[in-house]
Amino acid sequence: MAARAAEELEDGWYVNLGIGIPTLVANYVGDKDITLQSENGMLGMGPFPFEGDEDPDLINAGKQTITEMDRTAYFDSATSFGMIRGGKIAAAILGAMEVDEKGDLANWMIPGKLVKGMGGAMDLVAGVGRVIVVMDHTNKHGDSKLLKKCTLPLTGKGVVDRIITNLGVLDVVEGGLKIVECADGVTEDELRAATEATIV
Amino acid sequence: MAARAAEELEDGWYVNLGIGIPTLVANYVGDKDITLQSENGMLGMGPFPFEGDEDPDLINAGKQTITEMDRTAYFDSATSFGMIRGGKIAAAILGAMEVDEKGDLANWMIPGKLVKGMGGAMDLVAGVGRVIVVMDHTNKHGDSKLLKKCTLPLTGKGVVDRIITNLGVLDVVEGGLKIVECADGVTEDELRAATEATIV
Amino acid sequence: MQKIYPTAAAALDGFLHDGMFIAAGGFGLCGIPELLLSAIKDAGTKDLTFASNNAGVDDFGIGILLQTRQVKKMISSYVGENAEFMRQYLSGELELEFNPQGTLAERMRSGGCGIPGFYTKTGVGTVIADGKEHKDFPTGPNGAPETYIMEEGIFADLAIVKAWKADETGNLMFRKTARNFNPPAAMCGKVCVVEVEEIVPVGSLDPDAIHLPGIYVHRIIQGDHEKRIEQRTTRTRGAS
Amino acid sequence: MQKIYPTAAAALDGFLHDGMFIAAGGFGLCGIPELLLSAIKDAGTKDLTFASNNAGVDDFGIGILLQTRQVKKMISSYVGENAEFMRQYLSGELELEFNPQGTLAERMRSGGCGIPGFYTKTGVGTVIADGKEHKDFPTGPNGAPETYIMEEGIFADLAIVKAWKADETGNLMFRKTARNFNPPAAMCGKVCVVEVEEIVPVGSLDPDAIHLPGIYVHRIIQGDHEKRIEQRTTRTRGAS
Repeated sequence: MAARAAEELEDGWYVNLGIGIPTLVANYVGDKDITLQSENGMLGMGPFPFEGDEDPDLINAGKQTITEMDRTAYFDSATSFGMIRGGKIAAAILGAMEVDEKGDLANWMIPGKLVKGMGGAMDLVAGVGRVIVVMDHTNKHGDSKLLKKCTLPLTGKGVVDRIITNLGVLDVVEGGLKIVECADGVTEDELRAATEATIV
Repeated sequence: MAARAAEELEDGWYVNLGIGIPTLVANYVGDKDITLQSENGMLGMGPFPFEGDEDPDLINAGKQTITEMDRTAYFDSATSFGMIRGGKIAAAILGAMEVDEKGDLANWMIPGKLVKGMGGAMDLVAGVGRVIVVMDHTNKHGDSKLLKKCTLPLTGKGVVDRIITNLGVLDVVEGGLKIVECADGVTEDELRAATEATIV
Repeated sequence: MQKIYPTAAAALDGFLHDGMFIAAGGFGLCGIPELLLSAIKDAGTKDLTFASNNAGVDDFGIGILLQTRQVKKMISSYVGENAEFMRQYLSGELELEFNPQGTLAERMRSGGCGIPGFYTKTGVGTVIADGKEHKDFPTGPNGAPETYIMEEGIFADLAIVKAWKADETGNLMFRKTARNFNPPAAMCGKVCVVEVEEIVPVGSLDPDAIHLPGIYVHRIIQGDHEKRIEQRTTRTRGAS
Repeated sequence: MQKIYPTAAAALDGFLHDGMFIAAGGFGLCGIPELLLSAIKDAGTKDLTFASNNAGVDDFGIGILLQTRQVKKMISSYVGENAEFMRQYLSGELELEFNPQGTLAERMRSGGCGIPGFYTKTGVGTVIADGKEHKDFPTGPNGAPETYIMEEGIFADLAIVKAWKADETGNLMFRKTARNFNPPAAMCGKVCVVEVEEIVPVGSLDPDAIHLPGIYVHRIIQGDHEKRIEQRTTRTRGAS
C-alpha cells in the first residue's frame, strides 16, 4: 500500500505523511523531488538519525528523533498550520478507521475508548490540496471500513479524495466511490463485495 | 512639546513615534531605556546614518534612511502590526488635526483635499497601550483643535489618552478633558479659553 | 530595564495566582519550559488552566503539575502519553478541551495579535464545530460558498516559553523543531517568562535572525535543561 | 523540480492575464519587486488589481504600470508619493481601496493561511468600518464587551516578491526592513514569483534562519536591483 501511495506523489510536491503506514511512503518516492513536512514546524524532514546522533530539539510530529536535510527550513506551529490551512501542502497521506462514500473521514476517536486527541489531523484534512487515505479495506472482523456513512466521530466532512487499501484504489466522486484499480490478484467483484459504500 | 512628551515614556517601554514633532521625542528620552518601533518591521530604530552609509534596505515608516542598534530585530509587516494590534507597544506618540472630548482622533484626511491614506495610524491608535497626541492647541486661524466633537473623518474613536499641546497637558476622562498641567507662562484660564472641548 | 532573573522562582514571582490561565510552549517534550514548570510546582499555584499542545508525561513537563493536582483544565490537541492525566480526566477531576493543533496555534497567535476571533475550515462538520458560529465565505471554485467556523483568540495571564538563546533585551532564537508553539504562546501572554540555554550580550544576535523580538519577553532565566527525548528512533550506521 | 528561471519575463510566463489580482511586497520603494513589475509592464497585462501597501513613485515601482494605464484598482494604505496616481484617482480612472496598514498585512497573511475572515479593532468607528460586520468580544477589563469589525483574507492570483537570497528550493532570506510586506504577500498568492539578489546552492542557508520556506515560492529569478532610496536622510559625521 505504501508503494502504491507513493505513486500518487508528483515531482516538486510538498507532502505531509501521517503516522503508521503513511510514514513508509517516504521509502518509495524514488527519484521524485518530494519535500516532507513535519507539522510541528519543519519542511525537509530527513530519516532517523544514526545511533548517538539523536537531537532532542529535532523531532517529527510523532515525537520521533529525525534528521534535517540540505533544504530544511524550520518555523513555528502557527506558521506550520498556516501553510496547511492555506492549501500550500499538495497532499497528505493519512491512515483512517472509517471513510464513507461522501468522503467523510474518521480517524481520531472511538467513543467509550481512551481519547488521545486529534493532534493535527483535522487541520490537515481540512487544509491540504489532496487527502489520500491508506488503510486496510476491512477491519479484523472482516467488516468494510469503506462505509455508506461513518459511524465514528468525524475528523473531517467531505475531505477524502482517494482511498488506497490492500484491495485496490478508489476515488470519492459524485454519488459514491469509483474504482480506480484493483490490487494485484483482486477481482472487481471481490473489491465490491468488501465495500459497503456505494460504488458508482 | 517633544521634551514634555518624552517625560511620558517609562524605562523599558517599547514605543512608536509618529512623523513630525513626535519624531523629535527620541532626542529627549535621556537615560531611559526606550526601544523605538518602526512599523514597517523593526524594533530598535537608530538615528539617521552618516552620509555615505545610507542603506536602501533600512528605512523607517516615513521612508527615511535610518540605522540599526545592538538590540535591533527585524520582522515582517504582519508580525509588526500583530504586536501593535496586540497591545505590546506601550505607547504611541502621534500628531493630530483634531481631538475631541471623547478621545476621538482625526489625523488622516481632510475631505476635498488630497487623501494620501491612513498608513498605520488607525492600527496604532486602536492597538497600542497608550495614545499620546502632540499638537498645537489651535490652528492657524486661532480655532481650538481640542473639540467637543471631531469634524474630520476619524482615525479612531475614543482612543486618545493624553494630549500635549503648546498650552498644556490634558487627559481624556469621563465627561471631557481634564487639565493635567499648563505650559510655562500659560494660565489655566488661557488654556480653557483656547479649548472648545468640555473641561472637567 | 533588567529582564534577567537569577532563578525560575524569582522570574515567576508576582506573576502567579490560583485559577490563572497559562499558555505554554513546546511540542511533546521538545522545547518545553521545563524549569518554569518545575518552579510552578514548587510555588504550589492551584486551579491552573493550561493552553499547551500536550500534557507532558507522568514525571516531566506539565505531567508534574498533574501529580500535584495543580491543574484544573487543559486546552490541548493531544494528551496521549500521560497515565495520571487519563486517570484524572476519566474520573472527572480534570477538564479537557480538545483543540485541533493548528487551531490551537492560531488561537494563541491571534490573541497575541489582538484578534479575538477568526474563521477556519478546520473542524467543520465535526464535534469541534458544535456550538460555534458558522459562516460561509466565497472561497470555493468560481466564488462558490464554503463553510467556516469561528475560533476565538487565546488571551493568557502568563506565557511560559523555552528558547535556545536570548540577548539581554529578550530577543530570542529557537533551535530546530524546538521552536514549535513557543512563539505563539509567548505572544498570547499578558506577561511572558522565558527560560533559555544561553543568555548572550546584546548585539550578539543577527537582527535578521531573531525569531521573536524582545518586546514579547518580560523576564528571562538561564538554566540547565534535561531536554528529554520521548521517542528515540535511530537507524544503524551503514544503513541507507 | 526546477524553480529557477532565466528572466523575469520567463518566470511570469503563463501566470499573467488581464483583470488579474496581484499581491506585491515592499514598503515605499524598499524591498519592492522592481524587476517583476518591469516585466509586467513589458507584458502589457491590463486591468490589474494590486494589493500593495504603496503605489511606488511616477517612474519606479507600481508607478510604471500607472503610466501605462495597466492598473484598474489599488488596495493600499498610503499612496502619497505618486502624481500620476493622484491624477488617475481624482479623474475616476483608477479605483482605490484604502486599508489600514496592519489590516492589509493581516489580510494577506490570513488569505495565505486559509483564514477568510478575522476580527480587528482597527478602524472601528471610522469610514473603514462602514458596511463591515461588527461583533462584540469580551476582551475589555473584567470581560467587558469591546467592538470589532470583520476584515477578509486576501486571496491573490499571483504574488510578486523581492527577497535578498534564495536557495535553489526557494527558501528565502530578506534583509533588514526590506522584509516588510514580502512574506505576507508571498503567502496569499495562488502562485508566487520571487526576485532575489543572489541564488545560493541548497544547503547554504541556515535552516533556523530562513524567513520564508520554499513551499511558498514557485519561481525565482536573480537580477540586478536599483534599490532606489525614497528619502535620503543622514547626519553629519562627528554629530551625535
